[in-house]
Amino acid sequence: MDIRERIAKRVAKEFKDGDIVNLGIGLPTLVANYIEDDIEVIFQSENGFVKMGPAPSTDAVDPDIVNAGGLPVTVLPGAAFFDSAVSFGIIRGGHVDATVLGALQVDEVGNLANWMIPGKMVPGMGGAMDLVVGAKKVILAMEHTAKGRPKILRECTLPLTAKKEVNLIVTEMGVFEITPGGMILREIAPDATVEQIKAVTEADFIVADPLKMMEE
Amino acid sequence: MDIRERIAKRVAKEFKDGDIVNLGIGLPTLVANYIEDDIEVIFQSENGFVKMGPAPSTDAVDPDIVNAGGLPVTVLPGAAFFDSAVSFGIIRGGHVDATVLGALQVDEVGNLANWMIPGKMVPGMGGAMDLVVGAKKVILAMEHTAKGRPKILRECTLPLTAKKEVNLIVTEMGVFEITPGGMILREIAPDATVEQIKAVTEADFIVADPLKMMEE
Amino acid sequence: MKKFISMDEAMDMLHDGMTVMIPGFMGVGTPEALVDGIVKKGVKDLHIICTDTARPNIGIGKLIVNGQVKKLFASHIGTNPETGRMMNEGLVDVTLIPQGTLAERIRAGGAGLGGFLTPTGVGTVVEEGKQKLVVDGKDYLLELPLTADVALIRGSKVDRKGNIWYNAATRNFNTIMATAAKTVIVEAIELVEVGEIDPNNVMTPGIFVDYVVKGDA
Amino acid sequence: MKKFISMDEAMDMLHDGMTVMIPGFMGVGTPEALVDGIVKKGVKDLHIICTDTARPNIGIGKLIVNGQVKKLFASHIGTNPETGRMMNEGLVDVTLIPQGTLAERIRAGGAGLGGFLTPTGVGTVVEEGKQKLVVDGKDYLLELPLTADVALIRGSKVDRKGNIWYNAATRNFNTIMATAAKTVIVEAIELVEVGEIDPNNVMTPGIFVDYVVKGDA
Repeated sequence: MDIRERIAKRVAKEFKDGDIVNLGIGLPTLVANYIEDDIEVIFQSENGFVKMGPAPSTDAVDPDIVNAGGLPVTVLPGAAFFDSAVSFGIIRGGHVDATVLGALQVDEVGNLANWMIPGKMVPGMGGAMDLVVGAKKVILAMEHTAKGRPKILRECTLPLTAKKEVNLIVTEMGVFEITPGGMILREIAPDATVEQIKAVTEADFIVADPLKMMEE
Repeated sequence: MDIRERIAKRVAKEFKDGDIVNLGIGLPTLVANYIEDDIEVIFQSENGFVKMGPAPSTDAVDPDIVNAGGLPVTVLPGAAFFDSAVSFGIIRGGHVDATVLGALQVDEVGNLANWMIPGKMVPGMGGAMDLVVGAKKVILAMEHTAKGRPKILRECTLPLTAKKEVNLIVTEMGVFEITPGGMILREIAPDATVEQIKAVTEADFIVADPLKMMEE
Repeated sequence: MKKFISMDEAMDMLHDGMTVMIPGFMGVGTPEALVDGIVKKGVKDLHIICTDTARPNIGIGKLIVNGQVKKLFASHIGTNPETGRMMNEGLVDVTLIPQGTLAERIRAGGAGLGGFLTPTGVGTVVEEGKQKLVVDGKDYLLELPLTADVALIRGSKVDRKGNIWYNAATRNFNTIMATAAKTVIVEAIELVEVGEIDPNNVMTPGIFVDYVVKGDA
Repeated sequence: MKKFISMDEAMDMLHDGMTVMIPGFMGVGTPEALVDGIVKKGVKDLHIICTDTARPNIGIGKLIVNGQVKKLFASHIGTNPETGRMMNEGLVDVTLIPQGTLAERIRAGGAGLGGFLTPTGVGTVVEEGKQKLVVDGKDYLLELPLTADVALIRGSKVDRKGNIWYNAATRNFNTIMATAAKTVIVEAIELVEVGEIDPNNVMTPGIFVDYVVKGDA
């Protein structure tokens, strides 16, 4: 299993039956492929619907239905469409159980930076700031480092998406929970050691005891 | 023609083709009966629709469609239903061209009191405060006095519905316009004199020159 | 996943002292069977958020007459003389709120807003105790969000996932109240299969609905 | 009363320097024929309010590439590299706004609100220059309403009274933008007779719409 699949598969275990989940573009999108068969997770697309389904076959594309990345998707039975004011009312109003996003940087108190690199990349925050503030649980699905450099920092240096909103970080090396008492390494990947993780993590973290093996 | 019909008929002349109008309960409701045939006036009912039509025959009552007074009405072709948030967005957002309301008291700067008499009658403001603040034009359709006592005052003594929002007052004796320069008697009923109006009007007003005859 | 429950099970969720939102304009759009259930159960000291108290024998009026309401937040009580009488006798604590402000406060509660600025009520008793802000030279009142423990909703058509479609003027406060309470119970006038309501025309997405009770058609 | 007009007549209402709202999410729900009309007419210095600038050859992206936009209010520009390039070269003045805040600001503009309090953006660059209020111990930003001279809307079905029904994910910013501009022009993908859209399912009441143009199906 490659790194991205491992991360997506582990994130998928966070959900329970009936949860309403918003997946960011990129790696987070893969999470939908690993939901257990015995639960129903309702995916929200912030451009205006719930019960998003998989991508259609190329001959069944409906140009009126795209996901938040602009790609063709389908809707499942029981879906509902709405406008952007309602969609972000759902998001900001705490009706989304979890959002899964990528990160440029995250720090040990749960600050997140994932929308711009000054002077380099200014795509805009889109719906990310509302999602991170509004969702009940904020899960980061991200590779542990960027070109070998730590992304889990003592303090974010890039412009923030939101302050102290991140709850869980899932990387290919392990699972961290952000708590008021500090960041805790809860699970470790079978092919990683705590020392290896410390070497590529700038933030301080507590190692849970017992430290669970990250499920694959 | 009785007093109430005269008032309603005169108010009806204020509208032009395509106007969106909200009529209060009581006397204002009668205005709908006098709209000229060659214009279309769209009536909004603040409980959630536009293109309100007349009352149905008793055997055609739909319990799901009532006006803002709780009475059965119909809708005309091209109607649209919406919820109360949208309905008051329409009202407060300036999308209603005119509202026609009754008054307990009104004063020469356009303050209106029409929702409570402390210690006696506290029905609540319902949608009146939003309507008076939001509608582009606020027209009062009211009998000139209450049991012989003036209702058009120097200054309202009852709790206000809104400050300085009234534009036009239509009574059985005449038509007053509220302007930044003062209240102006624009039209006079065929059976009234300026002296008679002054005798039952506490507020100061300017008499327009020429003073038009109030249309019947 | 979406639970169809009996009236008794619905009533098990209501307790003395709860804050309950009930939609309806003069009874139109009010879930009458759920209101009757409350009357029968006899819970007391309720805080009720609604736009009006209808008439003594209709809708929310029945809860007033039955003495189950301690605090009332409404825009109009004039059509139910019992509400005024009980208010004057100190039996019900009434807060009057302009109808548009009431709708917007409920919407804000459901949409995660901390409040909003409205011109409605400026220069009237409504502004008492409220923060006043000036934007672009115009006065506004800061109005705060409203939420509830339970919202009792009335859907003309409801499917097994809790998606709701409202007929005609029954919609009024239903859509917004369904977003602003911890527990949302809908009384279905007509139960339909998933798909019978076009996903485009769903007015309250099922994600807002916790329980569905069959009402009387 | 409701006016069906030609594309040329619609374009006669657009002038240099105007503030124009254009809906659409990555082009989905954008009135492409009206956008093409603007490109053809060549009006300049537009202030555009939209959620994203799509791609260089799609939707609002075309106006960017054609150099017709002076100021841009958007939540995301990353899918159109031209927007970023022109921003960096000082050719377009870009204000980035969180998508939910953008939607709510437009809604506030159409609904007569003076502003609203949102938790989105607290502790980020978004709070720069904004009033911060504390309600119930929580920080909020005061965000102000947005309005426009013209809104260009895309309706999947539009009747002769201007009532609009939107299909699927095309709705996005259409409904709210239709409430927030002095002049509202809708591009009808399909023109239908009055009554074909059930009054219950009308998503933008015709009272908001000034003009209707036939678009391409």
